[in-house]
Amino acid sequence: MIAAALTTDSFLERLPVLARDTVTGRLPESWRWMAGSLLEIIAILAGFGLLFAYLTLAERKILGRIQNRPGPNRTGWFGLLQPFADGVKALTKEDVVPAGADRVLHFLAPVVLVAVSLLGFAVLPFGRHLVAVELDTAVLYFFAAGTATELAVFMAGWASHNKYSLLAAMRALAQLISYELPLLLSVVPVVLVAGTLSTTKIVAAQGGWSLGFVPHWHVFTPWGAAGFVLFMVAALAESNRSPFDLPEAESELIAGHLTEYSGFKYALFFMAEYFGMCALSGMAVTLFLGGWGAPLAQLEWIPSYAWFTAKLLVLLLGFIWIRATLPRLRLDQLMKFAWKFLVPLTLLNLANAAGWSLTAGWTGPLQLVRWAVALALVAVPFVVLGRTLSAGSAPRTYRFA
Amino acid sequence: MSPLQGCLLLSAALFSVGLVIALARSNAILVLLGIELMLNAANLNFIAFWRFHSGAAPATGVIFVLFAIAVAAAEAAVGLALVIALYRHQKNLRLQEATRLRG
Amino acid sequence: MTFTFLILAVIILGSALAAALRPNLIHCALLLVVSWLGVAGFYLWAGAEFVAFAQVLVYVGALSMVVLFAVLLTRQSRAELRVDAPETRRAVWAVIAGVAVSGVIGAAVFATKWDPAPVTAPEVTVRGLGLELMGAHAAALLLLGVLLTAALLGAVVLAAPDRPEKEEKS
Amino acid sequence: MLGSGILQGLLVTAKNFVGSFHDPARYTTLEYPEVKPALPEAYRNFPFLVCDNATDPLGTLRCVACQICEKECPPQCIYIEKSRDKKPDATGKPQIYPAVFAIDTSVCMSCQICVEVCPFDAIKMDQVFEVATTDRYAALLLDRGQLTKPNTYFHTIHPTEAAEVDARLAADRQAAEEKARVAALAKAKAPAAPQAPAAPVAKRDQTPESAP
Repeated sequence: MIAAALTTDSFLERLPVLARDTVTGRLPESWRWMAGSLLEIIAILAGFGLLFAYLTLAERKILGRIQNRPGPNRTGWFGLLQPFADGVKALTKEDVVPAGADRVLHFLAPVVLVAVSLLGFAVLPFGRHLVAVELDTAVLYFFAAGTATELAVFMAGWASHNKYSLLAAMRALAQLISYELPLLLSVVPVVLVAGTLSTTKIVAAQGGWSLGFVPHWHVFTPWGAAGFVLFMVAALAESNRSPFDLPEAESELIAGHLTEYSGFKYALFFMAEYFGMCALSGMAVTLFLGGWGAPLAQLEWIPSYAWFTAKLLVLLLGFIWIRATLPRLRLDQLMKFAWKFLVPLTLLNLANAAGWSLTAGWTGPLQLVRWAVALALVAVPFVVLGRTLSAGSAPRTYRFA
Repeated sequence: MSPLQGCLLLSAALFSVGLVIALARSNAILVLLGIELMLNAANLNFIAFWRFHSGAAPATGVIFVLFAIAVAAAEAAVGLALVIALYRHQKNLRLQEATRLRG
Repeated sequence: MTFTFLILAVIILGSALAAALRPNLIHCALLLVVSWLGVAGFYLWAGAEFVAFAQVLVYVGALSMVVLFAVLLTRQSRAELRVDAPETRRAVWAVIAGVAVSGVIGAAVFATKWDPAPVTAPEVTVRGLGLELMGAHAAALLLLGVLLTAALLGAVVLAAPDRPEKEEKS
Repeated sequence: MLGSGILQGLLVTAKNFVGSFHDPARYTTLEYPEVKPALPEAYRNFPFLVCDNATDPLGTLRCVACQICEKECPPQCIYIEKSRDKKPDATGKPQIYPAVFAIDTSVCMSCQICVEVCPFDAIKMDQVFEVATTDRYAALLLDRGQLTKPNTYFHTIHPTEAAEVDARLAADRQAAEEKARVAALAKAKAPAAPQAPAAPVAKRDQTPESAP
């Protein structure tokens, strides 16, 4: 299947597959599958490992710039060696395990977390021919693989034998369960419209352009735009990023479930957070932003994996930007936001998408009606629910300010 | 031994372990988990028959398991709510002491 | 009888047995999660991908969380997590019952003459599964939805704390 | 509407991000070891001894070893030993000078009391802050040579105060010369006459004359 499509592509497009085939081609036939999988695993580990390293640096530099300071710039040229210095520091630090801790679980938690957060990358289509595992149920697999992170967070919090860690673990459980629902529900419309759970087919369904310049990405439909925003909000919460970083709220819980971790185990938690962020962003790109598709037909000569990387980086920068801007939510606000705002909106969005796919045949003036109804179904609930959500809390009058 | 027999034996063993947990442990949560294990053993059987036994419609076994998983989830939710209610009344989870319904 | 199946069987049964013996409630719950994961692995091995991921999603993602919440909500101190070892008499009877059940089933399994197994797994696509669910099994699906809603509401009603004035009456 | 505040906030941070690359008013960080901060004139830290002539710092110390600062110093970090001989000071008058003047900077709390009490404007506050050493004991005990800095340095760090001090000293010197001249005149005119009333001189001027 791949070979037939490959011949029509440009050299750059075929480059990763060709590189893999030259390596595996030297091996005996029976080993090729194994070697190919190993190469894919190594590529994902190396690629996202490097991305993780430089994402930490980018985050620190961008946060610095936003706060009027340069960020790390001492280690190497523009601080480019900083991630490696951090790595060396984490590796050489003492690994402290509290006396009352459950040693096995304390050790297992970061390992499980990193292992699980890496699983999701297997089904992300990084390029036209670049998907590690072609699964019929890829989307389901992705979210099933992500669920065990909650377990790992709980293990970390409980095994530390520390009240702050335990509190954070409980918070993390409550938060992750609450936001799993909108996360999954915001994906369902895409599955419904694309008619498949396979990530490659979802990307393929977003190929092509209408009017010659508007790509058929889901984000350019009313339900898709709403779904994308809802997905990203839920993804922020799922990856414990600010403003939903309650489990590791420094000001209240020291470092939450990370309190009793030091050295390399702490670095592993950090790594898992960034891997989770990357995986969810990659999923958002795949589901809503057309995956590896180019925005314009004239730009298709740029290889597909470059487009995927570019979109991924834009979303990751969005994560950092939001972190630099928004203050942390309170726990009750967090829960209220999930259950009274996100979940109803995602359910309505599902109905919206169903209506959209039912009216796919409408043309001419009926198309205008279709767009108007879909837009209203997004905007009206948002305004109404938003009003009830912020009732009594905004605009606020400060007594002592 | 055919694969089907192996699967059925595995499921029987899992069922027995679940039964032992449900009968021997006195903690209400553990009893519930034992029952959950027994449900899993039954699901294992469905899949085993679906895969290694010809005859049924192609998707029946899978759909049966899907329904069973959903029902198990509902059962567990209600069961754990009961456990919490029990805890509120008698301040522990020992099932031997939960005898108020005896009259 | 493949090597994979044997490993899965060891994981499933081993973690379940360990859960039966551990005194620590959290350890029991986590070991049972491993067992459930093993069952999901079995589904994968048998070729039922969709069920395997559904199993992980429901059991590891949701059920284990509910169990852990229940464990943490129903304890007063860390020491109480160590539930007492089963009484010997009950344990013996339980083991006898377990062995008897598996003995009866095992005997039945070996006594029955099974048809030869089909070589390939039945072809089930996600799309086909969805169509079947919404077609032939639509009524069951609706009933399931009703059941889940009822269970959710029931769980909330059961677990929600009594209102103070009600407590005074009783 | 819900979300408008979030968008506003995002706009603010984005503006700051872009502004930090071209707007010096937004990007205020100094990269310290390379770029030294411009200290405000009032900044002060650790005392130093003022000398009038940079080419002969120890010979032109204003300090006359009166030991007031040593007595007043709250943490008792100043140690002074008077000299046995006298040296001419800046005005040519023979004065005692400190044979040993040491400040333990590990004890000094930069309270400026020594500066306040000094009648000769001989000790002033410095602006140094890079005072870290690798030796806890000897390197932190500064002796006379290390403490002495010329008046021109004082002008560079505290120009306003230094100008005031110089003007005052010049006035004092002038007054002293005037007084000496008047006294010499009176002595020459009427040796038998009682002491002529002295010209009103500043109180600061009287103290050193009454001290010895």
